[in-house]
Amino acid sequence: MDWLTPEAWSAVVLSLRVSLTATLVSLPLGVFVAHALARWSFPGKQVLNGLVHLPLILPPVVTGYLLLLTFGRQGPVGGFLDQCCGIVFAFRWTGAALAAAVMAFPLMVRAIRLSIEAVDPGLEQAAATLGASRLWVFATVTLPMILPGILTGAILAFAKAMGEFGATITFVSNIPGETQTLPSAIYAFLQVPGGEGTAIKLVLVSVAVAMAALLASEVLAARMARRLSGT
Amino acid sequence: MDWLTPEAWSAVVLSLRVSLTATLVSLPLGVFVAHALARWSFPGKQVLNGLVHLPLILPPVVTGYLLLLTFGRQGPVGGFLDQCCGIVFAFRWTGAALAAAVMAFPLMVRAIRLSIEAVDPGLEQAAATLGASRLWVFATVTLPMILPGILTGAILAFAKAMGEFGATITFVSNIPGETQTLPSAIYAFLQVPGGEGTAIKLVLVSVAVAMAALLASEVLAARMARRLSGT
Amino acid sequence: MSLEVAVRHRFPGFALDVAFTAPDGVTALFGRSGSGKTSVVNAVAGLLRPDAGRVVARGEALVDTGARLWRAPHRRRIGYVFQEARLFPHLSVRQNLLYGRWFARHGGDGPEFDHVVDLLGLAPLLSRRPATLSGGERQRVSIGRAILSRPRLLLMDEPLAALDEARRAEILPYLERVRDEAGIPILYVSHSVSEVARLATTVIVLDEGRVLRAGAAEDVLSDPFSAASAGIRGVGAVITGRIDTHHSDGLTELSTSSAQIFLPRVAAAVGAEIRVRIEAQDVTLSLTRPEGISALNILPCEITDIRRGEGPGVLVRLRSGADTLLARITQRSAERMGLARGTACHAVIKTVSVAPEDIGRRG
Amino acid sequence: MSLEVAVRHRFPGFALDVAFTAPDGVTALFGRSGSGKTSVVNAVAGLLRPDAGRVVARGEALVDTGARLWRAPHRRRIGYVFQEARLFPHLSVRQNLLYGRWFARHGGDGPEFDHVVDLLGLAPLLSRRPATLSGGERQRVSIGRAILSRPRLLLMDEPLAALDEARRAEILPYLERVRDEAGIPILYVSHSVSEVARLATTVIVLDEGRVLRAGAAEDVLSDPFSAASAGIRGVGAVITGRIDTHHSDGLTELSTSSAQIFLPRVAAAVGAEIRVRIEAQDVTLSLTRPEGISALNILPCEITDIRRGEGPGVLVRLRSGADTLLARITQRSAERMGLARGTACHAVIKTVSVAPEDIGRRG
Amino acid sequence: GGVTVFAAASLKDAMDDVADLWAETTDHTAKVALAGSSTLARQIQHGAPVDVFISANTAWMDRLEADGLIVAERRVDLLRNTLVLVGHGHGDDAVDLSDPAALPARLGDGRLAMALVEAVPAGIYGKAALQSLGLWRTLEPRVAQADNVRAALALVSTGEAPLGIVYGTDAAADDSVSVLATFPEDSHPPIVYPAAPLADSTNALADRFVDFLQGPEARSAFERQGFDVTGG
Ligand SMILES: Nc1ncnc2c1ncn2[C@@H]1O[C@H](COP(=O)(O)OP(=O)(O)OP(=O)(O)O)[C@@H](O)[C@H]1O
Ligand SMILES: Nc1ncnc2c1ncn2[C@@H]1O[C@H](COP(=O)(O)OP(=O)(O)OP(=O)(O)O)[C@@H](O)[C@H]1O
Ligand code: MOO
Ligand SMILES: [Mg+2]
Ligand SMILES: [Mg+2]
Repeated sequence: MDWLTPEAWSAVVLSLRVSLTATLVSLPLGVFVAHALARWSFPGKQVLNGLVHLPLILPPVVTGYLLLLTFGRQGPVGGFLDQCCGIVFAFRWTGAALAAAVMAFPLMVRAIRLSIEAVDPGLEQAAATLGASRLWVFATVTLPMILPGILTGAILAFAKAMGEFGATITFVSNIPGETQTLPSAIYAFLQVPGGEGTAIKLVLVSVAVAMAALLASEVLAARMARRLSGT
Repeated sequence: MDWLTPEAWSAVVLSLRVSLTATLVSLPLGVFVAHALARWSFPGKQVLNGLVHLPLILPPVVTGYLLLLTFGRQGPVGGFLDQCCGIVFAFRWTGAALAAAVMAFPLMVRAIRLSIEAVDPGLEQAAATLGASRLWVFATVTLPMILPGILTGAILAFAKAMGEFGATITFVSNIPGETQTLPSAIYAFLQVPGGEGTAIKLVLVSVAVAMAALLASEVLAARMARRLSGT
Repeated sequence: MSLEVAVRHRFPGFALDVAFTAPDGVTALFGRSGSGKTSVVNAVAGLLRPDAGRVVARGEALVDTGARLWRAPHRRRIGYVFQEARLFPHLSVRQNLLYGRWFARHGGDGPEFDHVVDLLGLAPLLSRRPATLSGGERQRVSIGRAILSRPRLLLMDEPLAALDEARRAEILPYLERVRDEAGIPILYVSHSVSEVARLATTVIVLDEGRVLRAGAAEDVLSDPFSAASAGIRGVGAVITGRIDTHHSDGLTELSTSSAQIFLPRVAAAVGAEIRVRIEAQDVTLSLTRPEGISALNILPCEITDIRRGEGPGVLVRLRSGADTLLARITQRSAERMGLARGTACHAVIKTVSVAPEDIGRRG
Repeated sequence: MSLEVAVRHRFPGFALDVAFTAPDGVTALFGRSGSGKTSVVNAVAGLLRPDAGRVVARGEALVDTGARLWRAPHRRRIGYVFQEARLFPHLSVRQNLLYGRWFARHGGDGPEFDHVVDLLGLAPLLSRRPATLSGGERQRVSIGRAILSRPRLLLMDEPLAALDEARRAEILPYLERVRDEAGIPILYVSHSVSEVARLATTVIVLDEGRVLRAGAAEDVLSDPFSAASAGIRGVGAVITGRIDTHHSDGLTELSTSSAQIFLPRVAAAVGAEIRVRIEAQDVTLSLTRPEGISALNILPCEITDIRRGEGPGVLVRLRSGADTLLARITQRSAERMGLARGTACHAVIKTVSVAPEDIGRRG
Repeated sequence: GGVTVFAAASLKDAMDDVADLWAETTDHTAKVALAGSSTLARQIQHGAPVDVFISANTAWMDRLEADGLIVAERRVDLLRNTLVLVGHGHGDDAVDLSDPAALPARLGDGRLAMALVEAVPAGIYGKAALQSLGLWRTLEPRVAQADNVRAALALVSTGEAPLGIVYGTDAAADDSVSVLATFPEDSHPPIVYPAAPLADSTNALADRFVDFLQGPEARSAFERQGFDVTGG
């Protein structure tokens, strides 16, 4: 397809990979944190809550910079992960995924938490009387009932990841084929006079992908709702 | 307080004003759109849904650019609003609020929509049998029951508005005292060598404000939950 | 013609096809679990949009799929006591009770708040929220909420199921008054024969989504077959009488078409016509007029029919003056006593076996 | 010693302070709406953490606030039929029913799935989801779910309230079998005297959060005062007898300590000991042995006590052999017949007035 | 009254000083809005209420001039900057840019931090310089592009990238990097910051401010930040 340059295409593919990875990998943690915030009480709960929201509050550039300081190869966590397990984020697509995941995390957690809070505790109690431990109650009652919330959280995270720019470029910069996501490419084209044409093409690709995901999630959610209402 | 320069202070104040305005003004629309998406079916529903999510998907710079094209003084909507009602967004703090509201809108709508979907339709039916029209059912049953969702939506929107940078600076630029929000100020300080110190101070202010709002919302939400569980 | 219902609706795996006419007063919907009672009530309330059908209340069409007419639930002025309470969790008990008042701008004073609260024993709960109420408390609030909304038609889906018998005995006369004084027709779902016998003018028996039997309460409840299929054990007949005297020992004397009978004090004025339901199993038959026996009521009768009922019993239909009585006795007794159609005998009925909830004013 | 309960808990506006011991078999919790029944059950289930107290089931402490002991609900192996069903909306009926099985890895076969499904009439519903079930259907699934979880203790909070009488009559014998065969103690909340009289070995009457009366079912249900305060109208006594013969006309002949009596066919073997509850209002007293009367059961008695009950009635306590009987008659009759303590008389009881649900095997 | 100035973000410190000086000497205020040159230029295209524009490159100023949005005859090349190679930390030997092997060797398998090479001025200049030195082909796969010069510098100062190409002004102010080489002036197009009053501005102060920018007070402010003041 010569409608887009090969470089642009590789940005599209990379963005998809980054967004999907960011969403899927952070989902379990998101569910866990949302559950903790919704149902448990523990010291430091408000600190955790604040931490989760931080990427929403901070300008993306600052988040990116903090990521660089923490997860860069010279950073405490980044250095440790590199040495112990060979996990490197700096200048890798994994770093872009990390940045996207961090930026999307507050949205994901909030959506999931909201659905957890809407689950009738009476049903969880019923499951407990039937012999289900807290973990099983969660897995067999709470989790299936919050699927719409998880779906919402995931789709918000995916969309956010598709559009994330500031933190990503600050953290992993823009290496074509490795860390150049769609938004970085779009940004670059917008910086030069006359670059709007290509930028718009990329924007359209990005929108098309996200809209497809959105539509799919709506269909899925409708099916879930229908199952619950029993028809 | 000479801990911050007057210019920085004015950015703090402006950011607060912008974020509060963006949140409060868009809230009714957010509730309306969320209700439409959750409970009605109409042609073009998926288009509306997509539109709402667009600012999440697009890189903020693109959103800002589109706002500039649409709501700028030369844009179709901006020009019309200017002539008919004297409402100007371009390069005004109102424009910053518009940008923040647009960027935060998908978060707000999603949270509210999720809570609307969790309301038992049986209760709405009960209200209808007691004589409440659709509007009254919404006002007296649905709305009070989704307050936690509205609160979540509002706090997400506020936090997002406090951190919004890309769309804002692209749409209304970075004019001190008029459109220079906290994130724009932070950005400016980060552009020059040695500006990190001031930038960090501003980041701290921003975080403090947002955390205070977050904490307040948690307290409020807990009180609501306690009221519903009747203790 | 108070309420005409004719609805057809298909659920996956269940078909509803019901038509009946309910005159003024209380119409009871009877039927086994899953027979379609709630579905019918929902169709009247406008919560179920039937595939086809017509519902007309007091001459006004609420639905008419033929004429593409559909009146929204909130414009039907109904009071609906749901099978599962459905209280508003964000409102206090008081606010729940007053909810319908808000929208009841139309004339008529309606019942008094304080009175309903007293009757349902809700005074100590007014400032509480539904989440902390017990099952029965919730149900009582739900009844109050429906009544206080000044409805033109009351729909009650097992309103007393969660209540103890003493509480039922307090609420029943009130529902009777609602029926009589306010003249509000009531569609009443219940599994309790005594409730139904006391309140209902008309009984509709549903079975698997169809009307099995419909008619005057007296007739339907006296028919052992329709009653049994509705899951009713307490077959009985309803006789009418006029109050003669209220005695000082707590008894009320009544003249029926055949004899004077005594009942526990009836809350109605001398001269009032009342309906008394007498369960077939409470009637003992005697060939001679028994003496030295504690039962006060002995009615001379003639046997008009004997049918085998379920189990080892036979159901004896008796004429006593203008009234019909039913007696359920063992086949063994019937044979031993040589009972047959036309046999003259005496029906012995204990005064106390007529429970207060089986006595109602003629509705 | 099957279940010891002693709990104290304060809700705003309501104080629970209850202590009782429930032997094996069925223990019924009686009491008016809001008297604290569900709260007690919740404390046993571990859903209410009492301010202070101890719950010991079969020798094993579930809570002991003194010893800071707390066993989590899922480790209590209870089957709880909630007052409001609480089915899992995301699971099919079949999955709801099997939910507890998942976690019941401990020995014992437990009841058979197919059997429970048949009994509760759930076969056509197995693939449905709870949202589309009728009220009674939901309740039945909830009962099945609890029973199928192979509990060591069953808690049932008005399990049959939403069911028609025919369905109740089917389920009751099954609960009886659960009680007897599986030997599972049951804590049973119900407003229905006949249910309780049939099932319960022990009755606890609650009033405003305290135990008003506790004891053997026979004793408590025969006591008009405790019963009345629990909102019970149907006062009665329980007599025991041994089955002699099953007659071909559908009657079962029984020998009690004073006479032979006839009942509708009892589902128990010849020689079995059974309990029969006879409602006080179903007993007619006669000074002479009546003849030519349809009632088959005539027991010679002696009056041991006469008390004024509520209303115009008196409650007569009778000794008939080793059994106690209660008769409720009008004061007027008592005076007219000159009844007094020590008077010899005959208790006349119609066979058919003993409802099947009032006959139970000795639990 | 006062002037509103759109200035490339990299001029922040200098423009802060200039604005203060302007206020002192004229009793008028100067509001300086800082953002990327492209952002500012586009806003000017859409009617931003601004009096003076200072761009970080000529491309956007040329575009505005072609659109007739600036007063072309008053356009000046205000400042110049140098392009340098920086390394993380201190004590490293200088890199000889004339040796085509030196820079790649020093880089090793590390990354060379630059601003976006197709989009952001500092990156465009850097790419041109590397091309003219014959190093671009070798180094291109190793380049990490940041969205602005400061972000590129941050990559070097945190040590994430061993080397980077930034403006001389940026390098001078950052303690955790050292200048390893300065790119020859002829290896890239002149690094020029043009300034001009805007055609749409009715503010009489606009011209005065452009003059002021070239005056001695502003000149010393710019020089303090390490700029090369060429205009005037
Ligand atoms: N969380 C609570 N806060 C305040 N009061 C409460 C709370 N929970 C229960 N109560 C009160 O405690 C009393 C006992 O409640 P409980 O549910 O045990 O009653 P119950 O005997 O089961 O009644 P019912 O037959 O109506 O179901 C009720 O008056 C109820 O309102
Ligand atoms: N949405 C639905 N989809 C499929 N079946 C349904 C649906 N709604 C109701 N039914 C079925 O229709 C039948 C009638 O339901 P309905 O609620 O009217 O019964 P009911 O007579 O009120 O019973 P109960 O006494 O148990 O409350 C039931 O078998 C029920 O399962
Ligand atoms: O902010 Mo600039 O346009 O990279 O100097
Ligand atoms: Mg029903
Ligand atoms: Mg209860």
